[in-house]
Amino acid sequence: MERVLFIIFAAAAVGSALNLIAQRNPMYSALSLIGTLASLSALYVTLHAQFVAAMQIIVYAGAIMVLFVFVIMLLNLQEDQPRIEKQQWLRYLAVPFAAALMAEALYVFRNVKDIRLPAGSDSDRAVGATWSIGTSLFTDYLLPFEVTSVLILMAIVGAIVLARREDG
Amino acid sequence: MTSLLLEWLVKIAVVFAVLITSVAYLSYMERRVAGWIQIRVGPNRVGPFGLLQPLADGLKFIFKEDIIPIKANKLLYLAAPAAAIVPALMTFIVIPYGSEIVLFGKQIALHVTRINVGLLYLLGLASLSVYGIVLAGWSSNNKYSLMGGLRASAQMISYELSLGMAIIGVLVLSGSLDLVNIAQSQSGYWFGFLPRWNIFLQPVGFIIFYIAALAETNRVPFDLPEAEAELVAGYFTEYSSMKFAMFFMSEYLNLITSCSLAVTLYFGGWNGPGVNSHPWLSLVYFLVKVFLLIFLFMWIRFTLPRFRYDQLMWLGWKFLLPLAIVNVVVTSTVLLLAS
Amino acid sequence: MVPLSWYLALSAALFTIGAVGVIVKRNAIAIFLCIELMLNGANLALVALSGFFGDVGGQLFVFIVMTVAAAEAAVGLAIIISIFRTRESLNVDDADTMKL
Amino acid sequence: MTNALTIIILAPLAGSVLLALVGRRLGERAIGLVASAAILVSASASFYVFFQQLLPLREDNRVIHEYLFTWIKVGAFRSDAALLLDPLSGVYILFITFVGFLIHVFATGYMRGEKGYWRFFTYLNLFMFMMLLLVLADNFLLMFVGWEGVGLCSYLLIGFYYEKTFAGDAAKKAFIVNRIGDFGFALGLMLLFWKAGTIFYFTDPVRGIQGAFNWAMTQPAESLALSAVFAGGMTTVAALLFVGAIGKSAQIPLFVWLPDAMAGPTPVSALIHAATMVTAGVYMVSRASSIFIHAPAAMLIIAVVGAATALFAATIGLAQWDIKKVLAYSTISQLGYMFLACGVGAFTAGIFHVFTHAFFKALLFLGSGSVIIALHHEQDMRRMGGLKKYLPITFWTMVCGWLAISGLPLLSGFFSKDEILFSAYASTQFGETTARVLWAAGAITAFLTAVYMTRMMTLTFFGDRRAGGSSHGHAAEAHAVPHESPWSMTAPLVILAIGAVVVGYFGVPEGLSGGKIPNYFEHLLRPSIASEAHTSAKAGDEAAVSHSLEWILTLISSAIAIIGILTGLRWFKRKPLWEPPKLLEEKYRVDEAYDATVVRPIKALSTGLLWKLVDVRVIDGAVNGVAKLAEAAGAALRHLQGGLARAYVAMVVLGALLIIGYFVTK
Repeated sequence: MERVLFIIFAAAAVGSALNLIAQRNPMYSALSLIGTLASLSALYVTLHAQFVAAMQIIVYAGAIMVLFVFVIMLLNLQEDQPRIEKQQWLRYLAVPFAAALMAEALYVFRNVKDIRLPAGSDSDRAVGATWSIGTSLFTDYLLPFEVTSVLILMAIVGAIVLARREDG
Repeated sequence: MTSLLLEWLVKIAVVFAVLITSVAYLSYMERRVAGWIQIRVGPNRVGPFGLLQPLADGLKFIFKEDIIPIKANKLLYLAAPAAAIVPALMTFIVIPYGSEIVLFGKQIALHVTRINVGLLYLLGLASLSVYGIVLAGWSSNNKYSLMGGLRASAQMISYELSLGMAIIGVLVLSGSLDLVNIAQSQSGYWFGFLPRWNIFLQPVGFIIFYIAALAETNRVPFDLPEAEAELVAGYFTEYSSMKFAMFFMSEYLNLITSCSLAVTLYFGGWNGPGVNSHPWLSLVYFLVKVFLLIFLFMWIRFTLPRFRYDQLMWLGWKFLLPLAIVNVVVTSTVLLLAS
Repeated sequence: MVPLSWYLALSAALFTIGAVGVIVKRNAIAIFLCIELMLNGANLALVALSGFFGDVGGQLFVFIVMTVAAAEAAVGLAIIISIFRTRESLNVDDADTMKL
Repeated sequence: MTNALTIIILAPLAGSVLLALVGRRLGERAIGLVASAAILVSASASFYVFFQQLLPLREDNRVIHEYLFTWIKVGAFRSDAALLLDPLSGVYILFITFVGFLIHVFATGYMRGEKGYWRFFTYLNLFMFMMLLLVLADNFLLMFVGWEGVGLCSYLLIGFYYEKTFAGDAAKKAFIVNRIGDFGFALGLMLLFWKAGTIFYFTDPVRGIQGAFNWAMTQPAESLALSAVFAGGMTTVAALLFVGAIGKSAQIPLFVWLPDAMAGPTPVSALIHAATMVTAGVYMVSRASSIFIHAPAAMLIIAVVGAATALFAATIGLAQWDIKKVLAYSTISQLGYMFLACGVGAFTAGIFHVFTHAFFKALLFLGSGSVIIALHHEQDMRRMGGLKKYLPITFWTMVCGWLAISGLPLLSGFFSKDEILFSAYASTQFGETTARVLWAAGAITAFLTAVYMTRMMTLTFFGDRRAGGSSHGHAAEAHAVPHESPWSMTAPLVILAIGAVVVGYFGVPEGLSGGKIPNYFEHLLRPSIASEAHTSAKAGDEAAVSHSLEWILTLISSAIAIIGILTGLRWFKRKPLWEPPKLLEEKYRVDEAYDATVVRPIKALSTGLLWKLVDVRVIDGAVNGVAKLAEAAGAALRHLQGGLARAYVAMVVLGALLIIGYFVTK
């Protein structure tokens, strides 16, 4: 059962990802990425990480990707016109790179012991539920949390400064 | 296992049927309310009191010509209505519309399913619902549509924040993201007569939630994405026939979901006098409360004028969001001091 | 049961696809999307390990990654908009003023 | 007044800082007032703390500590900013602040109208701070701060007229020559720390510190052999410390800076180069007496150097025409005397001479300053003469100083000099012959001192005026008649003159009264000075013999002084412009010799080897080579930066591949 689910969503994720790089229109690419994100969210649920799964949808799909789509619409680009290709060689470099990267990753993973996924719990306090995330975030991981908030602040200021028109 | 699956399927079918019917009759209701408020008649020819009007409308939608603009991006043009209506339909499954009843000798909980992050599920789907509008606006290859889509996405992103922030107050009080838990936590009375509804603890939160919900559903006074005076019909200018109907339906579905959520979060859900002895009453209470809130929506629609775009942004970012944050801080502080 | 290595392999695949995309794509926004894809590949590994080991830390890192992604999207898209204003193009190969 | 010592130190510093910050905007009166007031506060505090706090203490425990803060603490090394007052430093702060105050007052008149008035008093106050810090420090490192500080202030003040080349040169010379001595001092400190493990003077259980002197007293005395100097023991420490003293106190061979230092304003010469700074070397040697008495070889060196310097400088002093130069060589000579005393173990006698010398030498310098001002910066004695009737106050006060330094009986110089000569004669530790030779050198010096001081007085005040052909003709005509200086200059002269006459009675040698009246000064200092009893000549059983011997020696030195004065008077009254031997006038050509043997070879080495070869070729070559390398590398590597972001990404991926690959295959 779980394997079936995994294969379905993994196929969806990989398919969307391949579509992402295959498409010339950025809007299709963005929508493909949303597909990948949704598939990953489903996979997170199978890993008993409900909260992260929900956040994946709310933050990634609901906010970040909307921003992307928004910008794509704002710039209203048409097809990615074929131009004079400046770095044709990169295209041929990418394939061996990808092969090597994949090979290395799989080589690393070959030793992974296939331990069992702990059984999920309906408890509100199970790992992956909201309570555990919140508790850890505001105790052990408080400093990263605060630093992240500062990062967000910097990003807000930076984005405003960058996107503001000179005359505005 | 099988019976559980069966129970699910039955519940889903029933809820789906009820929702679709409600949507049809909400359009009827809206027109009647409009007529009543504006001192005119409204639909009254088809069937008694015009009650068959929605049926006629539905048939008309089906038989209208389905136009696809030649310059449109066909795939997305077709996908957009689906992207709008699917999340709208999916949201309702976590909303508890009654307590447990006994039917055919079987305990049946009156909610389709129960997720311990139910509220997040709702918010996630709500945030996805923007894609239908955005894609519709973009794929139509029409300036009005594009403007409508842009406005819609900006507006929904902006008000989603206030919405989420307003809900946090309730979350802090009930200590759960499970909507069934939230509804149950509001049973009983204070001082023997005052229902333990969150509206009494979170009045500010409710007002913010309600305003944000208005904006999220793109209803007047927040209907700028489809402002007919400026943008013809906004993102669905180019849509016709059943695809138009799907946008129409998704809007009413969102309306129902928002009001149901408001009832669950702030008005005690299905709770009311006599629920424990007569569980059927819980369903009645829930429907009545939702109906009243929907009526309020309509009342507002035919009472207030539309906002200007900058006013809308001002209200969302500079008034509602800070107010919601203050609400969260105050609630948490009081709770901390009280405990 | 789904073995851990499946998740990790999927994670590696997504990451690799993202990396290829970053090299191959010319549209700045598409490159950004590919970077998000790489981040998600890493996120999957984090969540998988977190789930299998019952440690919530991995999921918290996912949060931080999401935050970084959000910040990056905000700043990156702002940069893209200002590049587009000056160059009328989103092709990263056109933004090459710093070359020899 | 529990922190009186801090006040003593900080008052001049505060004055200096105040003047440095706002002095530029103040008038001359205000500047003088601030500077003098700062020193007055310091002086009052000194007198208070000495008489009210130090003297009432029990004799064997006359020490006041003032701990401010721990300055440096690294491993076993520790140095505090802490002050220490005992009779030795007490005597020093008394005459430093007292004479210093008078000189400040004098300078307010002397410097009137000079450019950089505020700058002068800023430096002067700073100098006072440094000098007091040097004296009051409770460890060697803090003392070294003051030691370097007075060197710095000396540099600044000598070069006060920095627009004149010779002033700048003199300042640099003083600084560099002092650095040579300081180098030895620093080495001595390091060796001391290595040996003793501490640089504090005395053990203080309150702060948990060990004292170097307490350590020294537990060590056996080292041998008299010269080899002990290079053995790396206590003698080496003592010798290195003495190198520092040689530099600071202008002894052979590092005396050359002091005569040139007369380029500074005259109050500076009085304060720094007569009364205070140059006596720092004597202070240091006396302070470290516990170390020196265990290093007889070093003591012998001190005695010989002292005696040689005294005699050597006295002969040069005989042949100078510049009035300040005469006094400068006289100072060197007197410093030699002091070291002679220290060398033979009579530290108290040395300090006593420092004490009396501070008064009469300051007086003589200030008097010469008064003369110089009256003659509009004329320093050549060949153009003086007959000033007695124009400058009566200056003349009579200077007479006191002249007679005191010459050692006329019953004046201050007589007592202190007499005690030194007696100590030298009676010293036993180097053998009788050495003692006699040292004594003879001292006696001849005393005679010469009387002669050249008389010559200076005669040329300046007696006879006829020879000012007519002054080089600055216009000035001579406009101010044909020299006139007496204002009260701010004469009042200090009078006070110092009184001091020059009477301060000797603080330390009347015990022998002169037949042992009935104890030597008060020596008695006072005894706790501060390491038991000189077993090295000094005044061991108890010989007391009776010494007393009669002392009487004889006293008579001899009195006779020497009187004969010297009379000889001088007779000789120079008749032939005031007697041409001295060329060799003396040219100061034995020491500067020229140094120039030929030290300066020029170093210059040649520096230009020829270090500059043209090492610096230009090796160092610059290396620097330029590195730059060229970076440039070449940049030129090669810049092709990597095509400005195309995707190429960079490809490189990043390649790098990631390699790194992961490394860890995978490891």
